[in-house]
Amino acid sequence: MSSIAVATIINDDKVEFLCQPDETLLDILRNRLGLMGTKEGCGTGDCGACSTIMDGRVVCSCLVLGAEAQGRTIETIEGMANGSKLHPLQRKFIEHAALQCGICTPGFLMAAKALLEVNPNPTETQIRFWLAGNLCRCTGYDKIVRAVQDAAAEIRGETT
Amino acid sequence: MRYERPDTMQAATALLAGAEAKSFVLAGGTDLLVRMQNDDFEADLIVDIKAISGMAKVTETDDGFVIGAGVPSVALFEDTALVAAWPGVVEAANLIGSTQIQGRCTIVGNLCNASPAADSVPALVAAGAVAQVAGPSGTRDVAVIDIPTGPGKTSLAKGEIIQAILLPKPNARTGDAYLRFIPRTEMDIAVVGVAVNLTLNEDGTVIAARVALGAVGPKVILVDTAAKAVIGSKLEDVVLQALSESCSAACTPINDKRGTVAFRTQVAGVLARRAAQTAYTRAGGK
Amino acid sequence: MSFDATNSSKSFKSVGTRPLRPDGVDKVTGRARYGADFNMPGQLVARVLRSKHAHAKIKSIDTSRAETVKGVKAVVTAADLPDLTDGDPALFAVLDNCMARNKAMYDGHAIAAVAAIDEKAAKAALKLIAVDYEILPHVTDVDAATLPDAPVLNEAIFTQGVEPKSTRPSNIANRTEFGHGDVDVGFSHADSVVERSYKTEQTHQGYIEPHACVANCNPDGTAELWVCTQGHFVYRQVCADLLGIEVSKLRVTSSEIGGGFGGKTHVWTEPVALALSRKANRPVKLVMSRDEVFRASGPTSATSIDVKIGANKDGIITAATATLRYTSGPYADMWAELGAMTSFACYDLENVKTVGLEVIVNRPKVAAYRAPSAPMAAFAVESAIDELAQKIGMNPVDFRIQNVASEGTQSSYGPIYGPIGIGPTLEAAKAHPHMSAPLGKNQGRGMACGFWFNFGGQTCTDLNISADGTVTIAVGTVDVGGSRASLSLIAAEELGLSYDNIKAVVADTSTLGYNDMTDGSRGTFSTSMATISAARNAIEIMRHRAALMWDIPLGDVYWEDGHAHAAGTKHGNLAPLSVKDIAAEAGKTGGPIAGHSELVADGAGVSFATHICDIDVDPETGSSRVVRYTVIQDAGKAVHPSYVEGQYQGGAAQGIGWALNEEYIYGEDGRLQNPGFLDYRIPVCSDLPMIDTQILEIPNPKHPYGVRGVGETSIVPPLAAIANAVSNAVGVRMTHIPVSPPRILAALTDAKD
Amino acid sequence: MFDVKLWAGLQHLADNQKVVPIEARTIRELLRKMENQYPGLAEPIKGHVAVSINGVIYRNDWSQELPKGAEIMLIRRLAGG
Repeated sequence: MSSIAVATIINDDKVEFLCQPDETLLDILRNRLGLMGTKEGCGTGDCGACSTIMDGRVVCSCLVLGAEAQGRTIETIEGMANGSKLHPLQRKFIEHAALQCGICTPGFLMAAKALLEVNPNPTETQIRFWLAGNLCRCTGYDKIVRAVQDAAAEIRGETT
Repeated sequence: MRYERPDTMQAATALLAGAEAKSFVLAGGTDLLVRMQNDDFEADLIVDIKAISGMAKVTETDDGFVIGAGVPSVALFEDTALVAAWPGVVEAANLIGSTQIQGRCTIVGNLCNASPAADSVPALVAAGAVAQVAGPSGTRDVAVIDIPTGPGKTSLAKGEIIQAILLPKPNARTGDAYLRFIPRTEMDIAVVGVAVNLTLNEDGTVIAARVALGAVGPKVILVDTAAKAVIGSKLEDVVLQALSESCSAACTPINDKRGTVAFRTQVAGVLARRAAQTAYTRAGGK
Repeated sequence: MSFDATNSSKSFKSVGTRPLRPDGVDKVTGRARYGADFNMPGQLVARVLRSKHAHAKIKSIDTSRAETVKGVKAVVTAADLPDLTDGDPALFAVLDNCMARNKAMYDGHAIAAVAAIDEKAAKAALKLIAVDYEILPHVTDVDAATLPDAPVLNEAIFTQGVEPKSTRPSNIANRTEFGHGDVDVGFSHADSVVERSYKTEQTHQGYIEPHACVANCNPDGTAELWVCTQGHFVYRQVCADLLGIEVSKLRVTSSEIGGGFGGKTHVWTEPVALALSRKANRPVKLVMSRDEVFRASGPTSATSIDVKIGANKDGIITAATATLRYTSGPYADMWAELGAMTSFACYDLENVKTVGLEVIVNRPKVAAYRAPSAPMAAFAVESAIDELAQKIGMNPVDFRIQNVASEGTQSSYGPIYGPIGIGPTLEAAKAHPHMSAPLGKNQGRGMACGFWFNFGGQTCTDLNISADGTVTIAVGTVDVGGSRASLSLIAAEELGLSYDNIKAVVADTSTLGYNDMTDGSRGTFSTSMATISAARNAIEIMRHRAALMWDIPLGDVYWEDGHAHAAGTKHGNLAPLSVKDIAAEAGKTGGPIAGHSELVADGAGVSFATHICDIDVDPETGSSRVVRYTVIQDAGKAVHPSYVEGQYQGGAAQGIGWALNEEYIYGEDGRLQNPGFLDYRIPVCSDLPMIDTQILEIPNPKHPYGVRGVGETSIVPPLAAIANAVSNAVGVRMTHIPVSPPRILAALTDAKD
Repeated sequence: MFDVKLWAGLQHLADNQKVVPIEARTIRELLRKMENQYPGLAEPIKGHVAVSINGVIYRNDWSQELPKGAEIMLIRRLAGG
């Protein structure tokens, strides 16, 4: 197996890496680029812990080959805050106690960010179905849904 | 293992035709990468077709819609003309997996994976969709129903790639719908799937019908008896009952971790009735 | 040991507020480091070879070809983990489960392991390990395993606890019995009796983070282990015992933990990683795949339970019995016993008898899962209670209130209760608007009660006051759901400081004394006690320091609101000294100021909850949806109410998943059919409604702030609450969990025929 | 003098007694005397026993004093999640 050279943009930075043809984007992020905020819960696209945003769409990075990242734009949890300023979703997740163990949190934040970019005012049902690919075993989802609703309201300028 | 990303369909089919051992086409990757996680997976070649021009586009033509093999399901939903024409096909495609999967998975991949439970396949079959197959010696059109031949198996020859799905322009007063049963509200594989496509005349009588079932046999089933049961009717209760019974009768399911024979058979009939009512309404029936 | 833990009711300034958790920013920015997020220089990658047979004798293992693969640095089998367990059967079971010695006992049982420079080499080596198996007959079903013609899985197991002593090996490892009174007499006084058999399927804790560790054995005999665990001190003890390492030479650091729910109270692969590291003389990282997590780590028991309850026409239960069969996997354990203890704990019964039978099967070794064994027993008992209430024409909440246990009741497992909270949760349920809300067509309402023990146990806290007056607390209980926030609140409360001045960390095993695990709902309960004790010790020192700074007698210094005060007016109205003032002078008054506490937080008490749930059932497909759910539970005192609510909601959600869709499905071949999140169906976001919570605060007399453990009880009632709701919606009694759509539809079809 | 109740799993190690009368001031003394009287109990007492005093369960604190007239019971040390 020969390595493949890949040039991509990750969190606004130009990133180049070499990868094997069977390495996933998740493997690359975690093992080659040190971006370990993206988590592996299953490796088969069933838990959403590895959610990242690729060209504006949220995807499971375990189901993307590293080689496919060529020429793409990728956002991970490490790029979500603007310097020391947390994204409203990040802040609301903490405020609403929307995380317990926190392993699913980066994936939820990526997915929720993608949601609010296409739908700034989602209903509870829309939030629940959009996030159905992100498993959380601690919270029962209640506080996660509330945090997303509250962050959406703040981004729309409706609350503090 | 090699990863190739050819620019042309000729190059892609040539790569596949020339491969010495196992080779795979990569579009959305949502099935292929899952298989790659398996310790027993071995492949010599993966051909990523997304760099080939036209793969990522839905094109509306005089005859209908051409859906490229690289179009993710979510993009179908974003195409308003397609949603208006074939809402059942789009809703079926949008039931595949999570939001994350939606951003990657394709209906061509869903078809080629040849799972009996594929969500989009019954809807495509009910809609009369055609697969445009490219091969080393040119292209050919194949009815979608003739692509899968059994669980995990297709009629595609070595070197062949489905480059697009062709959906016709629906006739006037046509409506389609797809319903599936899953234990949860999301993230499951269909235990039963039913697609219904109806065309009505001006007084609301069904003049054409196609009813297709998924996950109740080794491949998708087109149920002629169900179509016959509804043609000439306005979906009166007794007709719906007949539709329901003919669908249940057409099932040849298995017991497995996802459902029992009895459950699948019974629920196929229930969903057929419900899908038919939705399709009828969408076709303008009252 | 002199710490006085008696509750002294007071008004709180910090406790009961909802500040931001200290690990929040790390966790929303991806910086928090979990089990798989740690690497060491020169680290190898480990993979485990697992049995694909449910039951097989291992005739031989040939690793020679695997060892020749380029990049492979070590291959281990059971031979590399010699038996040092010294006749301790529980420890031997852990060892044999880590690496099969003579027989593979279930699909997924570890047979060998490889450490290599990369995953590719490790995988290639696994394929070259040749295992010669002799396939043996297997049994996975709890009832089938107890039949006379079942294959005997362990010739050395004879049923314990029976008279006369059993003379033939059996898959029933032990029989236990609890109760009091005379049930035969009790049933003779009953006007109505419900007698039914129930079944529940095996479920998994389903934490999203797979087990992961990095092990490093040095040639000088020291070793380190970085691991996601609920109890790093316990892991240290077990690993040291199994590998023959001196306990103090093994340093275990607990990573952030991505969920445990009991499944990370038990070692699975960590001793293997250490053995590989010892053999390869390199650090080794071992991360389980999701498939391995399901096949080879901690599920709960599958059960089969017979219940009989009788009541007179006044609604008094006259007698109750239950026989509970619980699978424990391939080794004897105590899961049925726990079920037998908890089954009738909510009720005041004159005549009660429960029998637990522990059943050996070819399934993975059972581990604790949140209130282990209680949910299944509660399902059976609370279903029968509901049916009996209907039979005698009482509403289910009144019938339960009529028979509820209270202070002075002799519990069904023996002891007499002190003050307990089951009655108040039932009264709250009765008064809750949910109970009287109208139901729609095809909807049903169910309720159920649940009981679980609270643990205390060995606990330490080190509290250090920095020169600027801020405080660090180092605790030894792993934070699984926000306990660093709760414990910071506790320290702030006791010291009279603001929450922001406290920083809590989880210490590793070399920097703090031994702590029991975060299990048995003990994390916040126990460590808050140690933290209060440590803070009081620090306050004592600060009083001394203030006396020195003022040069007045110690007896004239008292502590209030975070300040040392000089008593009375005789010292010339000295301005109170803050923690900051005292800390700033610490170097001149005797050195750094700290408070320590090493204690046993015993006397934790017991915990109760009542749940109400509404379910919508599609009678044509058997599909069901939870449309409303309410949890009512006693917290003693909610330290950080958001995270108490989180425990209630999370436990309810796990119970709902268990009740509706989660189950281990075994094929005829004894292999697990659904080792993944696709077909092991835990609830997804769109499956659930908001989960309402009501926190009752009935102070625990044995905790200074009245705190009770809250972590586990919330998973106990949902199985029964859901089953009762579905039964009420469809008019057919559901007796098999999960009440999945095929089961509901089949029950409806049978009822019609 | 306390009438110490044994859980069923222990009774066969104590001549099938359900209740054993013992004079003791603390849990430690209680357990020591029970071991002396029934050596078969030594093994479970080492690792599997907890003591309930008036319904409050002690798993570790063997220095706990036994209040006059208290209800004492030996129960199984439990596992939790």
